Amino acid sequence: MIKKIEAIVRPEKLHAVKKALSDIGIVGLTVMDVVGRGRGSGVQMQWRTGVYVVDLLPRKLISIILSEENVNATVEAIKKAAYTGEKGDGVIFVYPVENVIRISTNEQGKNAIMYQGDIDERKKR
Amino acid sequence: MIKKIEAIVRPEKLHAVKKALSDIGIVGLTVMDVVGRGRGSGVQMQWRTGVYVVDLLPRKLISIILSEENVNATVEAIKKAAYTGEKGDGVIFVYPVENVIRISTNEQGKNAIMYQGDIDERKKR
Amino acid sequence: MIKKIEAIVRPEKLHAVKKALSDIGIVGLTVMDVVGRGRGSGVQMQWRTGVYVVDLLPRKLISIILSEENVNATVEAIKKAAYTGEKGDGVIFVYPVENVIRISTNEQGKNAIMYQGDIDERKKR
Amino acid sequence: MQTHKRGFTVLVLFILSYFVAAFVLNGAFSVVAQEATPETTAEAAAEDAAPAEEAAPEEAAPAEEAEPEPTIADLIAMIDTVWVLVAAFLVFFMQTGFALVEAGFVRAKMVVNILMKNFFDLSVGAIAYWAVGFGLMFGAGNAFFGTEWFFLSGIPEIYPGLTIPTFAFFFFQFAFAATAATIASGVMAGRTEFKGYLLYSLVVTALIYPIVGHWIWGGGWLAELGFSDFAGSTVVHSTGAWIGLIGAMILGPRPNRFGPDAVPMPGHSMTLATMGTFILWLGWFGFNPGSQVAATPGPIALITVNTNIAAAAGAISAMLLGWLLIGKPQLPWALNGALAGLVAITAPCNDVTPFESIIIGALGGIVMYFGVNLLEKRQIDDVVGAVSVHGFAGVWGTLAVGIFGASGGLVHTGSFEQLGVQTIGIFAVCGFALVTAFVMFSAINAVGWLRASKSAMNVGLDVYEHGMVAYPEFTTSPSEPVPFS
Amino acid sequence: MQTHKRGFTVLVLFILSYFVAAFVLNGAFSVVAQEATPETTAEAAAEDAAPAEEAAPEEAAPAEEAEPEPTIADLIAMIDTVWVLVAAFLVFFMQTGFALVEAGFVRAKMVVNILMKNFFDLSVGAIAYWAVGFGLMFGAGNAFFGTEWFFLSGIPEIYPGLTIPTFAFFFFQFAFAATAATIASGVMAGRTEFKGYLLYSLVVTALIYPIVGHWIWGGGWLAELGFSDFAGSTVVHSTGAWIGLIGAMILGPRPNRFGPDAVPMPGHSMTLATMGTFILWLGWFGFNPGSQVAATPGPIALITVNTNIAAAAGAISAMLLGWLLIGKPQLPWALNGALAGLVAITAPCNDVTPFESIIIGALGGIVMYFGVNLLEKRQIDDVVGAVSVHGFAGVWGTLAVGIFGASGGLVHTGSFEQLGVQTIGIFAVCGFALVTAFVMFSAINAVGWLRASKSAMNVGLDVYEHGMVAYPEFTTSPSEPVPFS
Amino acid sequence: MQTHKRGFTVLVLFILSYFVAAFVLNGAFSVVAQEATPETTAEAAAEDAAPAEEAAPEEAAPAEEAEPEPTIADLIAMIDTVWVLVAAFLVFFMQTGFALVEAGFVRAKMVVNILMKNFFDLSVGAIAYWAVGFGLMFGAGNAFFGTEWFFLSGIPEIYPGLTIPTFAFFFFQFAFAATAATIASGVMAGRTEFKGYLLYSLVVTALIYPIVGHWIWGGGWLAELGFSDFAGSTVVHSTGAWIGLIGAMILGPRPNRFGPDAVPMPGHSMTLATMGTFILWLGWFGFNPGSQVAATPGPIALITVNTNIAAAAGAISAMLLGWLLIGKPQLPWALNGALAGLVAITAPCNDVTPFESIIIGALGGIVMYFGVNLLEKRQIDDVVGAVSVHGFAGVWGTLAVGIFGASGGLVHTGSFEQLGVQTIGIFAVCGFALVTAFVMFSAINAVGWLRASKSAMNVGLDVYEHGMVAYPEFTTSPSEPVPFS
Ligand SMILES: Nc1ncnc2c1ncn2[C@@H]1O[C@H](COP(=O)(O)OP(=O)(O)O)[C@@H](O)[C@H]1O
Ligand SMILES: Nc1ncnc2c1ncn2[C@@H]1O[C@H](COP(=O)(O)OP(=O)(O)O)[C@@H](O)[C@H]1O
Ligand SMILES: Nc1ncnc2c1ncn2[C@@H]1O[C@H](COP(=O)(O)OP(=O)(O)O)[C@@H](O)[C@H]1O
Repeated sequence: MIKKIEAIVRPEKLHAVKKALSDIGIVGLTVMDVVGRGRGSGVQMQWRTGVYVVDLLPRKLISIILSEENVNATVEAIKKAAYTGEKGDGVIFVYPVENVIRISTNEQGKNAIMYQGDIDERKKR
Repeated sequence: MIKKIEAIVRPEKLHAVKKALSDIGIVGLTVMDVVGRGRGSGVQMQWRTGVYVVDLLPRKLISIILSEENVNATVEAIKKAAYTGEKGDGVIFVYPVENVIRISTNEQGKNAIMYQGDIDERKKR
Repeated sequence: MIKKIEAIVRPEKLHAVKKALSDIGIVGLTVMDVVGRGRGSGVQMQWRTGVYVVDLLPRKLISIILSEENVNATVEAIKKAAYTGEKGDGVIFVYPVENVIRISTNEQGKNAIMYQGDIDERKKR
Repeated sequence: MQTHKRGFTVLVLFILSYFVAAFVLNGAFSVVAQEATPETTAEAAAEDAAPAEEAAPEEAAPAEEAEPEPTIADLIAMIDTVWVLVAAFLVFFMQTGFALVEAGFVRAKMVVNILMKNFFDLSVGAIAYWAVGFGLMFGAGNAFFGTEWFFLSGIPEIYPGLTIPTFAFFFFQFAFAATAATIASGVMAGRTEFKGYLLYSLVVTALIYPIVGHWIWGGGWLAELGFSDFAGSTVVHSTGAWIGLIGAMILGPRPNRFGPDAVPMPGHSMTLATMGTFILWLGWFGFNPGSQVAATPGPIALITVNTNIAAAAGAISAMLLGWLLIGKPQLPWALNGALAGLVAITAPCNDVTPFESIIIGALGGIVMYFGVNLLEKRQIDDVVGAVSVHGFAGVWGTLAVGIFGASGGLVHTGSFEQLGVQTIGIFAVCGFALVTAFVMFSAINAVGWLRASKSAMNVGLDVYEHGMVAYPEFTTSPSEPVPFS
Repeated sequence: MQTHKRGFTVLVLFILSYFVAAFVLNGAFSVVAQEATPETTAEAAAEDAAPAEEAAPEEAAPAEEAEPEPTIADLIAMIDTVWVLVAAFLVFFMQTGFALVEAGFVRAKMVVNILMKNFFDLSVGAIAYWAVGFGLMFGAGNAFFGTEWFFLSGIPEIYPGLTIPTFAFFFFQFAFAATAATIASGVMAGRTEFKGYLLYSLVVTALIYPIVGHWIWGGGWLAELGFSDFAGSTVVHSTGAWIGLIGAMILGPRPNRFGPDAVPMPGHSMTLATMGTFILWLGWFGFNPGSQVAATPGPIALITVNTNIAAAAGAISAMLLGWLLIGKPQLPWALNGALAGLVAITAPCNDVTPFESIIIGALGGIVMYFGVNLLEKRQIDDVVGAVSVHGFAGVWGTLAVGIFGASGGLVHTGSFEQLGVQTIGIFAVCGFALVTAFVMFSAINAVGWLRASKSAMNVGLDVYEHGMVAYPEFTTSPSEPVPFS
Repeated sequence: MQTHKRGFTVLVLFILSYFVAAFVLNGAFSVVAQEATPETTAEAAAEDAAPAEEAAPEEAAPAEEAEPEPTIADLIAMIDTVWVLVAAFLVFFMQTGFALVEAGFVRAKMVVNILMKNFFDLSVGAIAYWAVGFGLMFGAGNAFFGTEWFFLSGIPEIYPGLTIPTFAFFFFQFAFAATAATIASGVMAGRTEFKGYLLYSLVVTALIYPIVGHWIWGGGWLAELGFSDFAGSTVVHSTGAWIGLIGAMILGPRPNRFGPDAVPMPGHSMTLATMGTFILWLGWFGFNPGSQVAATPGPIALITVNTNIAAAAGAISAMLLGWLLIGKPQLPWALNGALAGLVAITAPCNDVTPFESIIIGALGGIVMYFGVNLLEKRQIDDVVGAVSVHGFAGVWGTLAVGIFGASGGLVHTGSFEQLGVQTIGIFAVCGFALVTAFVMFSAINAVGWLRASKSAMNVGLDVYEHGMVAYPEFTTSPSEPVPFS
């Protein structure tokens, strides 16, 4: 079964998370800029006469499509790399995926998300 | 069961939607900038000699992870706040979610998406 | 049943994919800017004294909510339009969707994702 | 689209009729052709110290021979002309400064529109001030306006009482007129239609500003009274600001600017705003020292020093005040503070010491600060703070002549006379500007060309009025100011 | 990488050999060292009115004593030098204007590349024009090019026929040469390799532009014929534009620019483009009035007024035309219109009235408008519209001398003579520029240094050629212009 | 918040006490009021060629009558004043250039902060240099600092040994002082608190820079020794750079700048950086030729040419070197190379040939290149490369006087004497700057106002210190440089 992990982390942690994922052999990933709100509070800003609160703060959303058996290891790796212990560290969501098709090779399903030297290859060794 | 709501709304409605969600007790959410096409038509633009149509118009995508029992109330709140009645008001999608992990506290599942004074706490009162 | 297709393609292929989708009658879609990593390698960049590799390259993420019966045709259309045969052409993901609500009309489910002259109407003719 | 086409046609007809009427009334063409022909000018110039008309050596040589030896007066004319032209170029450059400050202080979806307005202030002003404005302002006439020199016809070769060609004086003054016009664009940004703005720009540079100018600089009734405004705190800055104020009041605020659903509308680029302020500060070295209209070393050096130090004092005072009252040192306050200091020193710059300039500038910053807060409370939407910067600080600067001025100021002479005259002038100009601007904007409003439609403001004036956006490739989030963290 | 290294080595060798060859041919070093040594210059300067060499009072005092009293002529030299240098600084500043306009009109992924090209136009031009260009252009020689003054060796202290030092004249002319070179960079933006562009820049500032310049300003055959181009509508602007035109034709358009798969390619920043145009307009006050090469009050004041009002007229006419034909008042048309007005008035600016300048400027804007549409139809990809702005409007301006010129123009003298001469000059320069540019670009193309590879254009020249992007932190969507709403 | 309020109060008290102390010590107010009153100045000016005080013809006419005929000396004073003021305006404009270069080279989340710092360099410097700096630098005193002219009290009308008003000379020198102060802001960008920076700025423009200036330009001990630094390679540029160097060392690098977790930190806007460099290049035409402090045609023309060609050579050499060693022609190297060439030519610009200027500029670019790499290796975080541009290239330029200088240089005179003196000066200034800056920064550090907190740097100084962001509407990805493809 194929799953999707979406991790929403602090922008300055992106490098660390990326490195942690590389270390365990997660290669394919997609990142986007989002702003969000969770348990933390906003930031106070000023513009001329007024003070206002920006309650949506910038985060990085990292999304990874992977086999079910790799979900746990990946979640652990992200948790460790993104952790500071303060509010605002972010959340990880797991979703079901029904199919994957790689455009350049026309591979489908699990084959489509295999990469050279990735977590699955490493496990075999 | 945990669900994900994705609402695609007009950029100028973001504030109203955010406020409506706060009002019913939806705290956690993530917003991103997207461009999209639905039933509406595009905008005509010009550059020097040529006229061209931009058919992908900017929208805000608001995504909320929440318990199944709160989906209806949330959808209603969004519908009301984002409504103008004209083409281009947007759409709301609901997806299944398999798990949620909060990084700072390591909570899982429903616990991970509970917030102080949120919709669930309010219901109890 | 309703599905969601997410296609991650080269930015310069966005126009071609959009056209291919129009051609087969896919109207509604949402596009966002992402950066990602797959089987390809990064780009080498320089800043003053240092050389560094940018391994997350810009891609366009196109997301389409559609009926299950149209998934195959749509995937084929995207594959054809986005194809170059080199690494980096991108991937297509398919997810389950539980519900769709259109804000302006309050339509639900399949009705909400019907458009004038779209793939379903064409099929009937 | 249909209405657009019609509006456009009306505008073109209006502009054409403006020219035609003017020509008929003045028999302008023939006169212009006679008077301003370069033959005359060129001959006169030859009497100066002109060495060569062309760069090519061959042609230049013969031309030099029979010329009379240039006199000391010829040389002074040369020096003064170079000085005044350079100063005029600096004032001209202030248009760029205004455009950048205003662009930086509006949201990204309004940038093309505000740039267009600044660009056409200059362009429309160049034609209007040439055709009508300069004559109204400096031509002989009555105590209220001039009645000759339209289309520069009949102008003397050398401007009376000065050493420089009238053309040079005209160009210097044109740059001032454009400045006056451009002030209101910032006040009324983000909601004014482009068509209506073009009309506004025409009327201000052709009529309103020149008439005020005539009163004070053109030998009109305020000049007779002894009103003193060396470089234009009142003539240029306050006039522009009062016009903008009325405009803002008739227009009303931008949607969601005030009230319970108010959203913050921070300017889209602090680099543009800062760059613009730097350029304005630079341009003021043409504005103030250039207003000496002669390269007299002592005064122009003193004025330069005073101008600079007042700007610095204004920046510091406004920044510190904001820090004290809001809790953080804010860039917009600093920028507006420097500008307020500059506006304040504009009237008294030739008649005070550097130390007094610091006081004047610093108070200018403070006046501006409270002015912005006052308008905010009154829910008048002045997008860039120009009413406070140019209006309130301009009033303060004009009063400062009566307080610190070495020749008639309260602290030096103990007499309230000058201060009284200054007050009269301030009220007279303010009243005139408010009334004429009210008439003008009401008229524009009546034809429906003033306030943009609500959907235009939501979508952005850029898309709606100009069919384009300023930064097509950058993802922008117009309604959500995004900090880092 | 390998080929890159080789290309680089070839380029370095080329540049080195250029210098070595030049030195050997001219025995340059020794002559330069002798002639241009500051001792000589400094002595000569002392004969002027120089008060002090250093700011420190102690050192200055003794130096003053035995100097002869300065004469009126010395003073004129001082004034003229100050004027010409200030004008040259303004022209120099136009490089910034060009860089910004071009950067604003290209897409974000090409910005670093176009900035590099503008920056090196200036840098390469500074060396090339010093080494070869100035001598070719102004040195004595034959009717077609000069043959002395290479590396500024043997130049006279004061430029013959003028009052200013040759060094000042040289610097003024250098700024013009850099302008000519920079025009083509905008035409050929977004697809030209940087290596090839460096060669282009070298050849234009060292050879093509100076030869044309010699014909017209250096006493060459067109000057003999009576061809009149006061500040360079043809010499500078058209020359640059024709070279760019050939470049664009040899290069071909950017991918997906024309044809069924065409995508719109709006410039990435309207603020940059507008700021650049403001700066160019300002710089033109050095370009035109400075071309008097002397601070003669009458002419420089008239030229300033004419220059300004023509720019305004061009902006208005092009904007209104676009509004009428496309339906919206567009910023790019306004900007290009002002520039076209400026280019058009460049040749006749000293010989017409302000009213005629309005006509010339307004028609400049219209010529430009149709020019851009013409090239579009011919599928010639001129990224910033420079061929129309500098080429077509330049032709119109050059003809305008023969039509409106007070000294020989059709409407004033009734004679077609001057118009005829102007036409000859236009064709001669156009022909020469097209042919030499064709040879040059074909040669660069032959070694494969002209057109960037398709993948480089997709990825962006910035990443591919320079290993960087202009705005690394901003999310950009290169292929999808995004409006709000 | 609480601590912020306290810090703010301390700062205000500090600034106030600074003024109070100064006033008491100098009995300043009364003296200023007496000496610098415009009455005196205006009278003196009237003895010049002043035609009219006001633009209004009526008032101007009578004033002219009884004046004595202006002499040749009066005219020279006029010309020189115009020249020096224009040059000062250009130097003033360099502040804009510095602000843009530095803003372009930092990340987007630090932009407001760096703009504030540049803006207040100017503002604080204007007050501090007027109050204390100018007196320390140019007032009579001992070999190490001046002891008069504080608050410009007691200054002579005409600056001794020159023809221009002291006010004009003061303003020119103020612009230099602001330049010196602004250099360090770039070195220390992205991690210095704003409060601490204000103090730094005050101390540098009031004390450190003026004392160095006194040694060399104010008749101090290095001037006596024969140390030659025409326009300030050492006085202005190196001084600023050494102060910045110590600052950077005490501050330490930005987080994640070096070490195994280092991330690249490319500047956020190449257009801003390039625009800034163009403006600096332009400003240098005020910096160097203006330092003649008189409009002597020969020297100012030569200096202009030398300045320009050295910049070009620096840009080319640094760009080619980077191309050779890294593989791509890089814009930042080109920009810094031009600046290094300009810094290098600053000291010798009046005493060398254009050919020598090319050599000096080209080597300046190379020195800068290796300097940047050296600091990188030593893990000193110089954000914009200013230590190398202004410090190392400044040293090279100062030495170049001793090598190429026509009056005392090794290659022309064969004597090592000048070179020896230059070396002494370089070490003396470096030593003094390092020691005083060390004391200053250590003191600021001790009160905890120097290095921003880690979270402030993560969030961005803009949000943390100023409660705002530079581009609120643009989505930015601070940690991930994004190329196209
Ligand atoms: N229920 C939710 N639905 C969608 N996004 C969420 C939800 N909860 C949190 N997020 C996202 O996760 C990010 C981090 O959340 P959190 O750790 O609570 O910290 P903070 O609110 O301080 O940022 C938020 O910015 C938001 O983007
Ligand atoms: N079938 C769909 N799949 C994905 N996104 C859609 C779909 N339909 C609509 N959208 C998104 O919802 C937005 C709003 O759609 P709609 O209300 O039809 O108005 P409009 O097309 O005028 O914007 C679109 O811009 C698009 O981003
Ligand atoms: N397993 C994955 N999970 C999430 N996104 C992926 C995954 N694999 C690929 N992608 C996305 O698809 C894009 C294209 O991938 P691919 O075709 O492998 O080429 P490349 O890595 O060269 O870009 C990536 O940039 C990334 O955004």
